[in-house]
Amino acid sequence: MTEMSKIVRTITAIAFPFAMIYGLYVIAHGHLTPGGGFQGGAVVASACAMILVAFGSKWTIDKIKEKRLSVFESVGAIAFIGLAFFGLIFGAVFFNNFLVGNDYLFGIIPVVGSGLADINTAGVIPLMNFAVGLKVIVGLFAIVLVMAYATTNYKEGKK
Amino acid sequence: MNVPEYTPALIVAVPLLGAFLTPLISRINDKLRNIFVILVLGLNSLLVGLLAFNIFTKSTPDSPFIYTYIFGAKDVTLPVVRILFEVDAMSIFMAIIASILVFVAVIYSWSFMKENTGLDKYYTLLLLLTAGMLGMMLTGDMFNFFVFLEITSIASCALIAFWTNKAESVEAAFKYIVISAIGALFVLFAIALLYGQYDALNIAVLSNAIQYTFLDKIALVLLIVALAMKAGIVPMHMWLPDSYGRAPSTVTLALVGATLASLYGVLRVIFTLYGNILLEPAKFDIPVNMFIGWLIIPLAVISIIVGVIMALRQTDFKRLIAFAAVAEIGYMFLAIGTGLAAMGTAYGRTALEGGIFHIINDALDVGLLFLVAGAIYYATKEWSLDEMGGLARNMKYTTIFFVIGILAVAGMPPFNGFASKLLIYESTFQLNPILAIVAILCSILLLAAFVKVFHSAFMGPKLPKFKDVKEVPKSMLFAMGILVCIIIFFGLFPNLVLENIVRPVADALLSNAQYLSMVLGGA
Amino acid sequence: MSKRNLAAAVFFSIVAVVFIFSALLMHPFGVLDESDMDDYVIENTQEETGANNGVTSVVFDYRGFDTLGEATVLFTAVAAVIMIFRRLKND
Amino acid sequence: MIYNIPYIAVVCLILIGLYALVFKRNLIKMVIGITLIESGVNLFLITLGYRKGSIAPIYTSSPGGIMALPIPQALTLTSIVIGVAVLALMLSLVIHIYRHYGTLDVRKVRRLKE
Repeated sequence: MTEMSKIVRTITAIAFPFAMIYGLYVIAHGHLTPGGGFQGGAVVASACAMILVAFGSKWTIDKIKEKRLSVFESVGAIAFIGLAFFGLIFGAVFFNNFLVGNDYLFGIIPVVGSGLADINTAGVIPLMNFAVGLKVIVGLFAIVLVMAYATTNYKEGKK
Repeated sequence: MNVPEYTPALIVAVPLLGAFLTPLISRINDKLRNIFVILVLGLNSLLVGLLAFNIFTKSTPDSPFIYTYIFGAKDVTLPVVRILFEVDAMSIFMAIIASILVFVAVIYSWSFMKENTGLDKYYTLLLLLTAGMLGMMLTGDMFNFFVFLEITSIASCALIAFWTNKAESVEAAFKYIVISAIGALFVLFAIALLYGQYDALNIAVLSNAIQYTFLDKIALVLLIVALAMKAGIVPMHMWLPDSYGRAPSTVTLALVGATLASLYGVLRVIFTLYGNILLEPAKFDIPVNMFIGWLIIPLAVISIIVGVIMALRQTDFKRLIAFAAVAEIGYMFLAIGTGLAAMGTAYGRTALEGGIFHIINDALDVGLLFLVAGAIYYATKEWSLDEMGGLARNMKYTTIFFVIGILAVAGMPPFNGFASKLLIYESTFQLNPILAIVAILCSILLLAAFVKVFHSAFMGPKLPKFKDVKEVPKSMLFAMGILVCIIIFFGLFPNLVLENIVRPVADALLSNAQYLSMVLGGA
Repeated sequence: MSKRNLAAAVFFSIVAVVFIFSALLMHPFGVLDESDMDDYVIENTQEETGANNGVTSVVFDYRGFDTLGEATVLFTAVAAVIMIFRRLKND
Repeated sequence: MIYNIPYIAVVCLILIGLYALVFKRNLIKMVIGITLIESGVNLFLITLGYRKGSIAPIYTSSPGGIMALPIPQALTLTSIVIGVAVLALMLSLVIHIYRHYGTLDVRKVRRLKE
């Protein structure tokens, strides 16, 4: 993908932080409002894809290599499966929600019924949301970036 | 000997964790990564072996032992919300096959794939494929089965396309992913139909609730069609020779496992999910089992015939073996169909035992042949049979392994294929003699096809261009040696295997009532 | 009409009939036959998982293993795409 | 049978996708067909979870009342992500096929025969 005009680049640079913040909000509030790691991750990844479209794949791949993205993705996946293993260690069962019920970290049980709840609830669910969110952001962006870079390189007659 | 109760979860989680760690480790050192992958798969095979030992010793003919593991909670709640792993003898039997195949493949890769780039992704995908296959085999939840089916198909599709500079590999991979995507979506639609009616996803719960309404019939047909398509039965078999023939040999070995995992899906759907209503009369007073059985048998026979005839015409080594694999899958389906059509009789059970025994024999024999083909490619860089000749002099061990492989595939006496094929012939003869005759004739023709290969590739004068051909490296010989040892062991003591492994598996498949009570009894 | 088209048409019409029948035979839209499993989730999501969002509690707690599989699928796809577009030796 | 219209819409979506898959000769159109089938199946899953007059299964400031089924929504989420993965893989294979063959016509992409 080649670079687009200056207007597009400026607008993208302005819009990018808003899209990013919105995506992070969706990830962080996954256990309270509609959304979660996948949805928020998709929002952030599309913000990154917007950058890619506006600034061109060569500029983007100079800023961030796909190898580094791949490492981040591994980290997200390991965090997720690690939380599952922590369930095995602390709660005796794989994928146990071992944090629920304690009183400090994400452990508060909300009042049954409707009502606004605290963000400090739901045990491991918010942590898993973050792990999955990281994975989805990096994963989707890596797919788009690699495909865009490969196709532009080809067009320049490198065959 | 007892294993920790979380072993089934570890069997899937260990290769997954290994796959997530592989990209990180391969940044340090390539050799370290290879050792790490072999260690992970070795640990995994060990876990599978321990669990298998546990299950086979605890199973008795009257009450097959089922290992249940609940994700996320200590006890089963009713209704069953959480995902359950339900590991019975059948699941663990297939898991043994898969882990043997992948373990051998990864040892073989050490030398075979050394020349390639992108090996970190190769090993990652191989581990993911293993996790997917094992997940399909151990899970007791329909939707979880679908998820692992997708992992398996995406990973194997990517591995088929590993040699991206070859147009044929990419084309084969595209065919495979289209077939897989359609199959998986059909499976998902069938799951949705069942979910919409019974509001359950657990196999045992669904099996308990199924009424055999019209929607259930549609779901059954969709599930069987989709999974049989992925197992490579004839009307939809064309992807199989393409992808088997164009993937690296190690990947082909893993693909054999993936195909057998789909076959396991067919067995699980028919015998467990729809197990409660198999003997009930459906349309025109024909019981359901006869219906499905006679639906499968013609397809199986056509698979055998097409596979053998196409194998006779091939000049490409790996495609020839791939068509032989189609024929072998036909034998398995023939046995399953016979077992269904004659359910409840003694020979129906024999057929089922023959079919189950043939699953592992086929995996080992066909796998060995693919490895031999890979070894020849490694030495000569040649797939076409017309170009080969006189290799026996330079590659002694490979030649011996090849001879063992073809005799085993064709079902010649001292090897393992004989025992299982004999059971299949025996039982199909009692159902319908023509079927048995066709099966025997095709087996002989298959031997003829392989004798042709043997003659043109290994016999004859030494060709000048293969003057410098050397025997393949030790790690590849060792990998083939593992398979040969198991083949010879199974061939020499078929009764031992039949008594201790195949019989519990057949018990597990046929005793549906126990499956339900074992899984749901704790609740 | 070529042979491929004919086969495709037969396949298409069989599948079409099957799917249309299943659509007509489904339970009426919005009126459920069974909902035990989901009612259990709705009733217990706050006590058992502490999450206010039922869907998230299913995704990450009750069916967390599915989500691991799903994350793995994405991981596989990324690995696959990077592998397919990797640089080959003779490039 | 007016109450079955959502299911009929699902089937229409699946059949359009299937039509594109089996009758179109362009690889990209085949990929679009698969994606359409997948959205049909996802729509079907979501449709199964609806109860008349229900609200979303979220307790945060909920007005109260019966809730829609949460599990089909979770399943759909999983299935969408799987669809994205398959789509990415298929498109990258199509790009490679175009590089090798110079065409997207399925009749010409046929080096593998017999």
